[in-house]
Amino acid sequence: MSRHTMVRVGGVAVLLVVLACVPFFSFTTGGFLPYEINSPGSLQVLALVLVTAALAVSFDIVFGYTGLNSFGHALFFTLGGYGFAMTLAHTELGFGAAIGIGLVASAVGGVLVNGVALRVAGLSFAMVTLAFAEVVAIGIGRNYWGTGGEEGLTVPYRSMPEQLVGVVNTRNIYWVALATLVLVVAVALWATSTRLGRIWQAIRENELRVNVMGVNTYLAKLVSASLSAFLAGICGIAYVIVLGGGVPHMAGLMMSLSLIVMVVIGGRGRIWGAALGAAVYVLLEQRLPELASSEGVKNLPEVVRIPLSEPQLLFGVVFIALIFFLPGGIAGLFSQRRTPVGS
Amino acid sequence: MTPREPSVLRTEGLTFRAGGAKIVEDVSLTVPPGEFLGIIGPNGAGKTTLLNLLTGTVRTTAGTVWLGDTDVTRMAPHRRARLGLARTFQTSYLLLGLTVLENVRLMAQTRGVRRMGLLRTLTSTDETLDAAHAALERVGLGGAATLQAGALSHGDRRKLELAIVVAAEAPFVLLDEPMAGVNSEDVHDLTELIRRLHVDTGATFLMVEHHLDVVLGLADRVAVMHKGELLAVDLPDRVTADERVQTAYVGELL
Amino acid sequence: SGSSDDDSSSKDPVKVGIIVSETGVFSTQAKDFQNGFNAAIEHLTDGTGEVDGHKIEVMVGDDTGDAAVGTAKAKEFLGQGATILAGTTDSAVAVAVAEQAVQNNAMFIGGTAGTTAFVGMDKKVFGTAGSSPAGQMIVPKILGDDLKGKTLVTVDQDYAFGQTMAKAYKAQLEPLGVKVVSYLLPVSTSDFTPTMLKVEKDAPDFITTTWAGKGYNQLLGSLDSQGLLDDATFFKPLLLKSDWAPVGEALGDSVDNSTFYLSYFAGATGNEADEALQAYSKANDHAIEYDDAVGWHAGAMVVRAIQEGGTDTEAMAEALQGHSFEGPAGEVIIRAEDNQVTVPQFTVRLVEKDGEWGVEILDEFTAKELEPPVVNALKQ
Amino acid sequence: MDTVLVLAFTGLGIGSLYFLLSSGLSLVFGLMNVLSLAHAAFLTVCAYASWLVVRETNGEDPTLGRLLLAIVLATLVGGLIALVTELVLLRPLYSRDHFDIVLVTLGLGFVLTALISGIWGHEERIIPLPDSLTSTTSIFGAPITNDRLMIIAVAVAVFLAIMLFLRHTRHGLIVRAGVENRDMVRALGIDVRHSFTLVFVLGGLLAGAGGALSGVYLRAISPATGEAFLIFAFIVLIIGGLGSVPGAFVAALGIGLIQQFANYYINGGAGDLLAVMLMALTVLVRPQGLFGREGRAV
Amino acid sequence: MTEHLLELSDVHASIGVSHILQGVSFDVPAGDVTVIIGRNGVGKTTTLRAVLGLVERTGEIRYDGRRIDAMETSRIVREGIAYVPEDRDVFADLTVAENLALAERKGRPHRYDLVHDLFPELESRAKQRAGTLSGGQQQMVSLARGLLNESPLLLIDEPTKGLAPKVVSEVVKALELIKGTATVLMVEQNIAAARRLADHVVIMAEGRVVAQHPAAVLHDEATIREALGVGTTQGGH
Ligand SMILES: Nc1ncnc2c1ncn2[C@@H]1O[C@H](COP(=O)(O)OP(=O)(O)OP(=O)(O)O)[C@@H](O)[C@H]1O
Ligand SMILES: Nc1ncnc2c1ncn2[C@@H]1O[C@H](COP(=O)(O)OP(=O)(O)OP(=O)(O)O)[C@@H](O)[C@H]1O
Ligand SMILES: [Mg+2]
Ligand SMILES: [Mg+2]
Repeated sequence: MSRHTMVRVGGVAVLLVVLACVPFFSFTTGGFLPYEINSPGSLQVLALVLVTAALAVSFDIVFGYTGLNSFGHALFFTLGGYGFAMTLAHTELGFGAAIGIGLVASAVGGVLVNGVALRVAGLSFAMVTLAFAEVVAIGIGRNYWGTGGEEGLTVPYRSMPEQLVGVVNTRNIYWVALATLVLVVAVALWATSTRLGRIWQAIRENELRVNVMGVNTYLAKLVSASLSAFLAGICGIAYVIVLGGGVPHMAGLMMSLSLIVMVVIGGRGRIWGAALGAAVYVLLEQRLPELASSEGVKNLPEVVRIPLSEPQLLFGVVFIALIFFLPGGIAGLFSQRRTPVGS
Repeated sequence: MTPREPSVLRTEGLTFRAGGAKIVEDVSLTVPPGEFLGIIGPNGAGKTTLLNLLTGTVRTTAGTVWLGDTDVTRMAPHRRARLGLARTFQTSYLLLGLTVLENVRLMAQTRGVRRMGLLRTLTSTDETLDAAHAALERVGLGGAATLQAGALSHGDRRKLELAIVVAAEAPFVLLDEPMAGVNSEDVHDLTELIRRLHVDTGATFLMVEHHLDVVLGLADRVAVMHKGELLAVDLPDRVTADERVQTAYVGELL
Repeated sequence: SGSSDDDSSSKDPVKVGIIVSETGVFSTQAKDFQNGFNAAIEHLTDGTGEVDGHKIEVMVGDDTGDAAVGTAKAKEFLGQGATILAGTTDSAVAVAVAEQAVQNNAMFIGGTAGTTAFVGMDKKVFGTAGSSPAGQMIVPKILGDDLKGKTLVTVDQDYAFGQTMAKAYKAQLEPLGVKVVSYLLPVSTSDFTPTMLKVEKDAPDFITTTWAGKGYNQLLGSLDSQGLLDDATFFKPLLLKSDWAPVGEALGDSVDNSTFYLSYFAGATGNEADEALQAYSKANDHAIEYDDAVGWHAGAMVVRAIQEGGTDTEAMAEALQGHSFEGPAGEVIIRAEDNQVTVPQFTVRLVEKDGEWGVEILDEFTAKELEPPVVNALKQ
Repeated sequence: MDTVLVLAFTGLGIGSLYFLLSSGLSLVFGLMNVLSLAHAAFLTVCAYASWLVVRETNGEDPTLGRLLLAIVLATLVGGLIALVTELVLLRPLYSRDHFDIVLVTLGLGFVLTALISGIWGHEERIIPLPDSLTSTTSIFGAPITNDRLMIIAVAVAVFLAIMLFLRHTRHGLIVRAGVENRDMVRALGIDVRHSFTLVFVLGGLLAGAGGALSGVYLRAISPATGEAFLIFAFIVLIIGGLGSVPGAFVAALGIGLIQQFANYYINGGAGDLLAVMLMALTVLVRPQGLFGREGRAV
Repeated sequence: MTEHLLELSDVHASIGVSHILQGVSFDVPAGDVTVIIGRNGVGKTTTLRAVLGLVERTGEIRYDGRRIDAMETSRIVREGIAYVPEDRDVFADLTVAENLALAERKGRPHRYDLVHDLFPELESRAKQRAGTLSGGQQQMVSLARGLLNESPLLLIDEPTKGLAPKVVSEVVKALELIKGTATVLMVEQNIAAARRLADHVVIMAEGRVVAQHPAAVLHDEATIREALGVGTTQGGH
């Protein structure tokens, strides 16, 4: 192992230990998180951050690495989450089976939807995936298929393991979220470092060239998109556990689009960049309203108040600024691996 | 799928039409294993299209393509590539965002890898790496390995195309104007390189090229295309002596 | 939740977490709910904010209309020792927050959310809005006697609330001999013409809708312009005051023979609570809406719960079950069997005076008259 | 017969609206190869602009004249936002990956929509219509509301105008060429910037008209007005063939008709799902869409 | 009329972080053909692109005595410079006719006769999309765009690349015809063609001009071999 790798592995290990120990620390973060860092409120926010980071990482496989502009990633997130929630809410199959069904739903959905959508490329692919995701979002909104409609689908807490119920157990939920992130990142890191991963990257550059090198590019893309969908399904299940139920916004257009924003903010094609982008995004989304409704802000002139009370506005501005001045995202600050070259 | 070593490359009645135009018309061609076949013909004669039909990047309208005993007419490009068909493109077709080395390495790793092999992680001590470096050395791009392919000059891109073919170690090699844009002195070197490749690997070579002296120097036989049809396939000197070739293709030599 | 004996107050404070959509689609309702809530606390504690020595500590959080944010807020407040959570208009958020309360042995008092999920959900979960289907008990009263052979057409949004409503009308009216034809249309419907063609063929005697938000204006407009209201009586619930004018205008001349119903408006009863609410709102420069009463109910329930139960949530909940009290709109009943909260309602006409739209009371119905049957009793 | 006619006209009405909403997208996409994700937000902003005009010019008594003024002004507002967007946000990025431009429009969409809700809130705003638009005209005995007829007429006029623009000016050509190779167009002595700006502004004008007319059609607007149509605009583009304006026209009217008939004869809401299914089918059978050209050159 | 139609002095150019031209200076005498030769990657193409402002450049560039190094590309071209790029750069999505139409510059006669005479293919394929043309046909379109207007200065990058021998000689003949009416600066790898056309030769290496010779040097095998031949295989960057 080279020194460089050792340093990196060591760094990751330390980070993991620190993250795992968060529930044992008790300090405040100066308003970043509500109360002490190990208070249930903070742990809940952190759990959301971790799961969303995992989701962004899963998205980066297809979007950043393979260069496929999927605008409907929320679909697979929803299939996993709702598959899980619906099984618990409508059947007696139990927690384990529900997870299984969620996983199968996202995997099968991933293969089928991408199988169709990959017949077109580029922005058409984006639009087709988006349209498919919208169908599911519409269906959920209209309470088709027992999805609970716009009220969401609460998972009966009696069907959940005791350790995941109640505010006192928020730390367990936090660990579930952390485990999800670790799992997804590990799979993503492994997958992108294989020969197949290298092929995905090559496809992003020039598909025909890769094709005549002897690679079934359709299949390679399908594997990428399906793996990404499957991982999104895992995140969906974790999200439902964290929230205690399926919520319709999981399926919404906003979810898919904000994933793009997260990954681009963090840095396309860099696993930790995607995770970081998502973390920043969710933290702001969760905490900005707090700031906006604080007394100090309420009395500010409108030009300041409106942006603060509409987090989307800030994201939009930051996002545009990043594209202009830091096209590689936050990750681009630390490495030049993907400087785009005009041809 | 069988071939992965030189065998007969054969077409029968190969035809391609698009937009009502006959682009390749009824081409029947047999290339024995290990032969070096030059392909010449006026611009727009259908030479590139013929290569495209062989590699499957264009869909055949009629006719058949065989690699050995295997009918590959309906086979997807990647499957033909796995049978050992490698090619260069007339205008360079590269992975511009990746490094020069990665361009070649991808070819080296794709060759011969079983499906599951795809899940092996890449390491810095990989046999494909040596193969890639060797291929780059061969075309004289050794010093450019870490550059981004997009930063190469036009001529160097042509050489990179060749390096990819070298790394493919393929029994069938199709070259589309490898010398276009290569400076005149390097043309000699590259000609020699191609000659050695052919001799060393014993592969079947098809080369489309407008540098007549290069073609005549390398080819065992030369095929002449004109308006989509195969005019003649013959020994180089006999082809150049042909009246029709003279008027339609060579014209007045500079 | 630690206790501090040396505090100025002799007893433990009670922490109440209010979760509302201060930003997002329902931001106006959030202000109303809070205003009503604060008015009730102030009035019922004589301005002390204390009940029997228990200080009511209110924490307010913005759920932004997002269940994820709402849940995090709920956990935050519960983690801080809140024993009561209250609020919110967005059903998805409300259900998720209620779920958190249940899991953590806290009490939940819902806001304006239209969901029926709270009824019978748990001992400690209460609605306040008298939401559907309880709200629909008024319908047969509007329709009058001798309903045999009459036809009612309902047009609703195809999502959980609309679907519940459609079912409720059928269950309620078909036994009375009314033929109920329900149309459920996508929330995004922008053109009602095809539906109107069908409605015309149904030749209804009555038409109603609970359509809210996008599209209702169009719906009412096409009811009028297709001439459907010439032969049929139209009725519908009224919500925010800002809707009164558009509703009135969209209906054209048909507005005069249409009936509306609502649960509260300023000055509806003139009772003590009504007066107090108006006074408080005036002092705070707040324009009263129907859901100010909802907030008042929540405040009154909190005060009552503490009076009887102190800080013990079991006792608090028990104190509310079977309780009734006088709110700004009249007597509110909390049924013991399923925690169904029923509120009084008014039928009104919309009238325009000097360019302003207001209401004229036709009839009042007490909560007792409007109590729905028990469908989902609490598991004891 | 009446029913069929009414359905056909309402179908054409909504189809025309779909066309107005997607024509700008289609034009900008077809020529500039930019999928403007800010288009929906442009629509919303322009819808609000028309509402403001109506309100400020005393909306109590809506007259056709005022409404038309509102539509015209909103259209201009659309052009203006597009102009500013192109000059400030897009122009510096043409030399970069096309997708970066798509991303910037995504960000802009976020900003504009949030700005609207920040300023005017999430509630619906009503656009009062004059009686002349809400009353009906009898066509072969079927009563058709006049606003539908107006929207259909505008859609046809817009379609013809776009076709004229493409056929009889060089701008379309310049922009198409510029997307492929901007440097080469400049090297032919053409200042591509004007043409790009012009086309994007045209897209903005179309968004403006679309936004104002969707206000007329829906009679009420909210910050979500544009977004609600985005999905249908996409479906129209895919089915019609990306970048083909005639394709968008045919697909938009087709989808509008199919939707109305499905909603009537199958059940309310079936139309939406059917539209998505049609899109999936198109992708499977004819990926380039009805009027799209097969695969761009490699 | 100055003696030199185009003058470059100490021109530097960079692409991204690579400093590619490192002080290029030479003159292009009016009315003559100047040919740039050099190994692959030494910066020949970049030199032409620098003149046109298609790459970031510094230094002094004069056309007909006027500074053009701060001008926008399309302005420079309208001054009367035509460009035939190395990679053909036809607009694949447009038809042949549309490609040519875009090249038409206002206020100048358009020499469709000349172009169609030279490449009859282009007339018969006017409606074909340029992306579907063969490599050589695309080269013809590219050349035709450059020749369409009567431009006083032509910048041509490897015009004969990919053309069949017969067409090469026709192109050379056409350029010989034009020689009387216009000044030409071209990059050419085909030494035979260069010999026929060149009046002056500029030899480049590693981002610099190493020598400027009269055309006769092209017959001097040794110099040519030194300029183009053996040694390091890697171009400068
Ligand atoms: N879609 C099409 N419609 C009409 N003609 C086409 C189409 N596609 C290709 N062609 C024509 O087919 C012919 C064959 O092209 P091809 O690229 O095979 O020629 P080539 O022999 O390689 O020529 P070159 O030496 O110039 O590269 C050309 O004349 C081209 O214009
Ligand atoms: N986009 C780029 N980024 C970085 N370096 C580049 C880029 N494009 C070209 N270069 C470098 O600039 C140098 C000069 O390139 P140029 O194309 O001018 O060479 P040339 O003399 O025309 O070569 P050829 O004969 O191969 O066409 C080359 O070394 C090349 O590697
Ligand atoms: Mg060719
Ligand atoms: Mg060059």
